[in-house]
Parts: sequence; structure tokens; C-alpha cells
Amino acid sequence: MSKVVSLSEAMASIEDGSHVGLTGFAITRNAVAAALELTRAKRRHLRLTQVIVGLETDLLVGAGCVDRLVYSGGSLDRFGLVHAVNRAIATGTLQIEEYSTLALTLRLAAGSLGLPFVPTRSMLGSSLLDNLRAAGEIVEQTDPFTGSPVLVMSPVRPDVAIVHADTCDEEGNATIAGPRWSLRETALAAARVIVTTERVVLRGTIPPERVVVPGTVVSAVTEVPRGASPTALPGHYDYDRAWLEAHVEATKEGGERFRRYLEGMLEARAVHP
Amino acid sequence: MSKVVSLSEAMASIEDGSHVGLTGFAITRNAVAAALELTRAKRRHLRLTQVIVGLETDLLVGAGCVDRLVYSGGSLDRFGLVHAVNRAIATGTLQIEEYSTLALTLRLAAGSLGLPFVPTRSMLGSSLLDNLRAAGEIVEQTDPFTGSPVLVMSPVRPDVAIVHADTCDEEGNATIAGPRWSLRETALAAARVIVTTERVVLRGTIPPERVVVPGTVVSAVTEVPRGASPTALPGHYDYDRAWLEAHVEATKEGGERFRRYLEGMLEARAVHP
Amino acid sequence: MTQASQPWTPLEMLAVAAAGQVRDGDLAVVGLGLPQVAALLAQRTHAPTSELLLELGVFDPHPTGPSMGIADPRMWEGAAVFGGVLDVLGSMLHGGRVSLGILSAVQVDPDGSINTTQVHLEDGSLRRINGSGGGNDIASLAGRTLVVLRHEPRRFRACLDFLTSPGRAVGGRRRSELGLPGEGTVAVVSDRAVLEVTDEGTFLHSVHPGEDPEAVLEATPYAVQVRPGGPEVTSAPTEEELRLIRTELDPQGWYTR
Amino acid sequence: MTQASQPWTPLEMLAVAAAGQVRDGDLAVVGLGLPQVAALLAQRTHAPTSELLLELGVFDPHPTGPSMGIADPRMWEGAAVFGGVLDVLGSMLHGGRVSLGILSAVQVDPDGSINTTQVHLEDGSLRRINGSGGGNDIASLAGRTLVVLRHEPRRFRACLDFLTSPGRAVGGRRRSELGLPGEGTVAVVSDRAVLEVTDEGTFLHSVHPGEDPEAVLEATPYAVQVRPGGPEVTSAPTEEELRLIRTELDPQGWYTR
Repeated sequence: MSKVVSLSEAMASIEDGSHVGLTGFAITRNAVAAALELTRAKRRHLRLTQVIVGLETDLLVGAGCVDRLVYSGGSLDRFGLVHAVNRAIATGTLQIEEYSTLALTLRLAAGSLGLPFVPTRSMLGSSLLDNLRAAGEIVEQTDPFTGSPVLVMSPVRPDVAIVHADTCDEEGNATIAGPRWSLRETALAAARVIVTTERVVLRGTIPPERVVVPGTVVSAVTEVPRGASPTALPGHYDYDRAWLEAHVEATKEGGERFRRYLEGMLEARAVHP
Repeated sequence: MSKVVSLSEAMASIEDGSHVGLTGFAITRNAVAAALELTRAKRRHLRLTQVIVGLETDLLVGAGCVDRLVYSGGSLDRFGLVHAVNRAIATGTLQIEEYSTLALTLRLAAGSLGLPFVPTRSMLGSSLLDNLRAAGEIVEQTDPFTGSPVLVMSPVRPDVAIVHADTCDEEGNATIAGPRWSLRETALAAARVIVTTERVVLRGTIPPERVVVPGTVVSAVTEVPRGASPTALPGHYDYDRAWLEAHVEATKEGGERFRRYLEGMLEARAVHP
Repeated sequence: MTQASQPWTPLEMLAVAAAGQVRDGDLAVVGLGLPQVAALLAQRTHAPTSELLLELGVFDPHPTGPSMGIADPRMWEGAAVFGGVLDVLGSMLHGGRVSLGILSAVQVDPDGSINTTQVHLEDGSLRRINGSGGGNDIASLAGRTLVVLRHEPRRFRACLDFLTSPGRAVGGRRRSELGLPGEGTVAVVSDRAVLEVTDEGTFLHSVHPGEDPEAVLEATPYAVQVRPGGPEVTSAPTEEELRLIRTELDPQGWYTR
Repeated sequence: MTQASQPWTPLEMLAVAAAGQVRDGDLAVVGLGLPQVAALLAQRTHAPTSELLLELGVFDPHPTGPSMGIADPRMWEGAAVFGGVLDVLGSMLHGGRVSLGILSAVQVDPDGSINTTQVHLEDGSLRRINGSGGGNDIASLAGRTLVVLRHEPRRFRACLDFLTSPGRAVGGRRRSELGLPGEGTVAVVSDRAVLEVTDEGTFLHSVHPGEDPEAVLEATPYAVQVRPGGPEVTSAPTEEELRLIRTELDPQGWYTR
């Protein structure tokens, strides 16, 4: 059963207020085309969960689509900070819940596996833990087997996750080259997954060992060549240095300058459905 | 740094009384050459952990190498039951700790990830749970987030795991074709891994996405073509029907008949170091 | 659909009746043996969008011939994904996505709980079988569970020798009290009848063509209720169903003869 | 080894001094920036069997040129394995296999705890930085941790603006009391000196060639002890080390100039 739809159709299934899991990492494999389509549709009050944020989240936050961000940090590597995210936090327009990379990935893995909770030894003694106590997603316990202090965290289950894949068959079985960071845990934790991909292929052409996101959890597939640009897609294209530098400048200044930059991006990447 | 050694050398590093994780599944990808080498060396008092047992475990138990088995069941699929294992349980010469497939895999995943414990909703209400209460590896708790009853299990960390891989580079980075059941969790839970493989290849020839067991955890690599036969190795060889049938007959009768069968197997598969 | 003109074996009838319980769109985890045959039969007939999962990590296989079980690579042919236990029994099943489990059993009780682990023989000895494998997980976590077994009186037990996998209740405690999601066992399909399992007990839903309801009840030595109007007669296998079983799914008759 | 005859930049000196803390055989998880350069430099010189891991799931990379950070595919060149966060920060780090973590910091305190999350500016506003990423995990779980930063007085704080990643103790509570494994921070390497961090406090272990110990202490506004005999002088970069930095590891000088 083919799940192939247009990008706008796929993104229209995400409602205002949805909890969205994103799966890019800093300057690589960001679902930029999908994020731009959400800003174009003026989606509002999103809650994002993403282990390491990068360009896609900085765009969505800068465009005012996001109320709350659950994350563990991030940047555009040496290109610069995620200024739109950082400014929104500093000025109080974005609520955040902040973890370590492992802790948030474990919460997503728990969501993926249906575990009622998951323990970790990370974050003990840190300001992260101090701030998280109020959010109600963490309980401090004693390990019943060793008696050591341990944190117990609730699972995360986004309404939908967005993945930009190298190839994907029409039923949603998707391949991912390079390291996979928390992509798989985020996808499988979500109630459903939207895949944008460089290329849609026929079922049966992907060796089953290579599939990273099983089509069983995918609700929509959209072919978007260069859908991760200006971030890098290993094996397909490099990051676009000039574009990333322009992003950092525009977000650093913010305001009108960012709006002009975003409009330019939306024009340059107009959707042809 | 090459980790390539002979089969007998690799197996000699496993001492009497070791806790060994095995990674075959019923009639497929059993580390038969490795198991035979352990019987040849008359290894004793082993503790085995294996999610689904098959030929390799039936051989080791039949040969008297094993004191304790932590598992979730198993058979030789339609060829028959694991008679050596079943007889040893029924006559009391083999102690067992019995889980469901998911529960034991989660315990191994916890061991792999360094989680102090892991919760599950499997096994609630079953005789498995009744029997496990005494083993001390399970605590019945209330989910701190929802108030539901839940089981909390300790992690498993074998001393060593044995994996039969399709290809493996000389540093231990190993590929596995076909489904991976609990192989990866078992390997990564163990303090170290011994890889037997159809073919040792040069570092750099395996695409990094294809590596299932990272060499970082591997202590020894041994090339053993047809090392899983008479069980199947997907993409390499089918199970050996006549041999599996002979195994079932020999183990069903047991005693002298099994000893003759095992000796025949050891002769047929003599090691050439 | 035309009724088959030729006779069928009791186990072919079982496979067809079990397949009839699969709904189009089901995401199903199936155990070794007859459950494989029943699920594939349903997929090839009335439930084309049902999807199969195998506990060892196989998604959506489309085998074209018979196999010796779920660990036989022949059974994985045409699969979409090779993952692991944590994908199928973890993310799909424990994660709440699996709508149907199909399990074979050595013994079943009135709540639909099953034993696949061990049997106490009359001489006091123990006969060990396969154990749980993923059976306990499937029965514990699937949306609904279908149990298949041969209709022999010794298999229908008020008290199981070992409760491997829970049904709708255990010892009078409902699944929700135990902490289990899902409905539990909804039907027990044998080679003679279909028993419907509900929170109000087991009902004789239908007897297979040619079976006498009284004889079936006699061969079922625990409380089975009959609804007003009596049991239905199970739909007989169609020619197409028998063709599929005999030429594609189980040509050697390993499971159905 | 011959001493370099040419001068070096303070950050080249930092990279060389940090590399000197890596032991052969170390399994190290490294953060973005100078930690990458230091770890690769050690591997190319005195620690050839040390192995690098990147939190996003990269095992044993052997990049041949510079990269913009850990998310830059150039940094993954020659890797043995592409896995995920759960492999590197889970199985390797949380699982107790990682012997060394190398982290850069915005602020450090006398216990070797660090801040990479946010700074309170004098005008009362908040400057957000990168956050934890895997930094908290590495500092919490590695066998020992190395912290690198520029030697500016505002970075050495008795009380951090945000304690992102714990050192040897937090608020007077030792790691074992907090439930943390490992030793914690063993050294803080700056562009002027190497501070040794112990359970008995921070010591000025060595000053870099040309630095005045008193001036370094003055630029370090928290209690730093000096052992009898005074601090050593850090070994100067060798020609080979400078060649590796300038021609292979950081030819553009992104990190070391």
C-alpha cells in the first residue's frame, strides 16, 4: 500500500499544538524542507522533542511555530549557536525542558519500547536535574538491586516524528547512511512517522538489513530531493557553507533581518506539489 | 590491532564456571564450531544465557558442560525439541531461570546499556513470574508515573559472548545478515565478545553502517568457514536436514547414543589450528 | 465463494477457521507452526493488508513456500525489515502497536491462558516442551490473542500444569488488575470447533462442519457455555483456501496433515 | 623528541598539553572542537591504540582533514562503525567501558565541574550556549575526564552559573554519594597551564613554557594549591606535533589559532 503523498499534504496532517519529534543533528540530516513547509503553513504552538537541535529547530523557533522544546542542547557546530532558540529561551518566549543527550535518548527509547519508565545514572548532581524536578518527568529513587541513587524517567511519545531518509520505499521502509544518533528511537517513540526522502524506491529494492525506520510505523512518504539542504546528507551532499553562515547572521540579528531571510528561504524552496 | 587467533586459542580463554552468552536462535546462526570446541576442551560448570536456545546449547548441555541456563525457551523448530536441555531440566541436572523472550532480551539490553534495572509488563500473572521470585532478579513494583503494577528486572552481564558472524574484520567489527533477534544485546551485555566468522576481512572493507557488533567489545576473532553448520546461515548455507534429524534422534535417546553422536561430530569437525 | 467439494483434514479446517479470525489491517505477531499458516492464509485471502511480524525481528515477510518454523530463513522471504526482538516484541508489541497475536498451545484453560512449557505426566515425571519464547509476551501485550490447538480432552484444563501465557484473567484477577493491556484471548480454535473466550466465560461459538456439538462439549472437560440457538457451524474451507494450503503454504502437510 | 624551534600559539600549546593527558589504550569520548584535535593528536603520536568515540554513534574515526565539528561527516572518515547514541553514550559509556572523556567548558569550578549551558551577564540578561549535549553524560560516566578551556579569569568560578556536568564532587558531596561512577575531572588544561584536580582540591601542576606561575595563579580566581617545589613547566610542543596540527588536524586554525 503506497503512502506517497506531497510534502504539503504530509505536513498538513500535523495540527497546531502537536508534539513533534525531530531527528536532525546540528548541521546534518535536518528535515529542512519539512520544517520550512511547517513555517509556510504557519503552524503554531508546537511542542518539539529533539535530542540535539540544529538548523531545522532554529528555523521553526525563529518563525514562531514552537511553544515548548524538550532537548539536550545543540548548535550549528563551528558555524555558530542556535541563536533563534537561544534568544527565545533568554527572552522567555520558549519554554524548555533540558536533559543530557543520553537521558533524553533513553526517554525516547522507553517511549519506543513501551517501557513504563527508564533509569539512568546521568544528570545526578547537575543543574539539569535541579531544573527537571518541577517538570514531573523524573523521580529520584534507590536502585532496588544495589541501593545506589538513580534517576527514573518517564517515556516520551511524540504525536509524530519527521525523518529525512536517503531512500525510502513507497510503504515507508527507510534507509539512513552514516551514524544514526537518536533518529531511530525518536521515530519509533512517535505514534507515527512522516518520511521525507531523497528518493522513493520500490518495495523489495532495499535489503531488509538496511532499513532503519520500518514502514510499519510510517504514515506518509514524500520525495524531496535535497530535502536536508543546507545541512549535510552523508553520501548525497555537503552542508551549504554560505547558507549556514547566512542563517547564523540572520538569527544573530533576529527581528526583521530574520524575517527577510526566512521569506527568501521559503521563496527559494517553493513547493511544487 | 589484529585480534585474529585460532579457534582453540579463542575458546581456551573461557574458563570453567564462566557465564557465557550465546547468540544462535533455534536452527539458525548457532556457533556450533565454538560449542564443539568447548565440549572438546571438557569445559565444566558453565552458566549460559541465551534468549532462544537451539542446537549449540543442546550440544553443550548434552555434553555436561553446563550447570545453569538462563533462557526463554527454544526448540529445533519443526525438527524437534531440545531433548538434551529438556531431559537435564526434568532430571534436575540443569538449573534453569526461565523468562519470556522480551523480558530476557530487556535484561540483556539493560546489561548492555549499563541500566541499573529495566521494567516490563510481560510475565505478569504467569508461572514464569512465580518461579522467578526466588531467583532475586525481579522486583514487583508500582510504576511511579501511572501507578500500574510492573516488574523491575536486574541487568544481565555475561563474562563473554560468542557470536558467529558472516564477515568480521581483524579488529572484530562484524556483520550479521538476516534478523538479529537478541544477538546484539547479548554481545554488548557481555564483558567481551569472541567472534567466529565465515570470513575475516580487512579493516575498512565493511561499510560502517553494516557493522552489528563493534570491534571495540571484541577480544578475539577466528575464521571458521561453515562454523554454524548444521544450523543455517542466511546468505551462506542452509541447515543440514539429515544432521539435525540425527541430532534429534541422538538426544531423544540420550546416554551412549548421544556420546557416540557427539564423538562423531567432534571427529568430523576436528580443528586444524 | 464456492465451498470445497473435496474433503479436508481436521488441521486444514483448523487453519482456515483460525485465518477467519484475522481482520484486514491487523498487525499480527505469530508463533511457530499453525499460527504461521493461518496468518499467511488470511493475508492471501480476506485480510490482504494485515501484516505479519516474527519475534526474531522480521517485518512483513511474504514467503512463497513452506518453512520449518520461524527460525527457518525460508519464512523470512520478501520481508521488509530485518531487525531484532526489541523491534518486534519491544517497539511493536510492548509499544502497543500489535493488534493480534496467534499462538499454538499444549494446554488451554477457561480464561484462555495457555501452557507451552511443561506437562506433568501420570508417572510423576516432567515433560518439557518449548517454553515461552515470545508467547508470553504476545499473550500479555497484543490487542487480542487467538489460541490454536488440537481438540484433545487432556489439553483443555481447568488448571494448567504451567501458566506460560495469560488469557483474560489469572486466578480470578482480570488483566487490568495484573497490569496487562489488551483484551487477552478472544478465541480458541481447534480442529473441531471455535470457542469464544469472554470475560463471562467460554462459549461454544461454532463447530466445524460434520461435528456434533454434544460430542465437542464432551471432549472439552471444562465449563463451556452455549448461547440460545446453539453454536453455529464454522464456514467450510473454500477451494481457494485449500489450494493455497496444499500448493503454497504447506505442500508437504507438515502442519495441516 | 626535538623541541620545536618555532613559536606556537597558546591554543596549539593547549591542544598539545591536553593530548599529553591521553594514555595509550584509552577509549575516549570527545566533544566538539579542541577535544577532537587533542584526541586525534594523541592518537597520531604517543597513544596509537587509543580509540575515539563520538556521541552521535561513530566508533574509531580516522579523519584525514579538519571538520566543522562532530556532526560534520568529514569527522567520521575511516570510522569502523556507525551506530547511535545508545551505542556510544549507552553501551560504551553508561555501560562502563569508556576510560576517558575530553570536554571543553565555558566555566569550570574547583571540583572540575563545568558549565556549557548558560552565563548570566552583568546586565542581568542570560546568554545561552550549547547546553549539555553528551557532555553531562561523559563527565558523569567516564573513567576520568579532562576539561579544556581558555585561561580567562571569568571562566574559573567558585560557583558556576549552571552546573552542566559534574566534576569530582558537587556541593561537597563526592561522586559516589551522588551515585556517579568514575573518578571525575582529573585535569583542567588551559592555554596557560595544566591544573590537576584531586579530591584534596586543585593544584597547579604545570605552567606552559614562558608562563609565570604567579601570573597564572592570579588569573585563576579560586583556590589553587601549589605543591612543594612549585609547578613544573609543561613539555613544549614537538615539531611533529605542530606539523600534525598545522597540516592535518587544523590547517585552517579554526580551533588552535
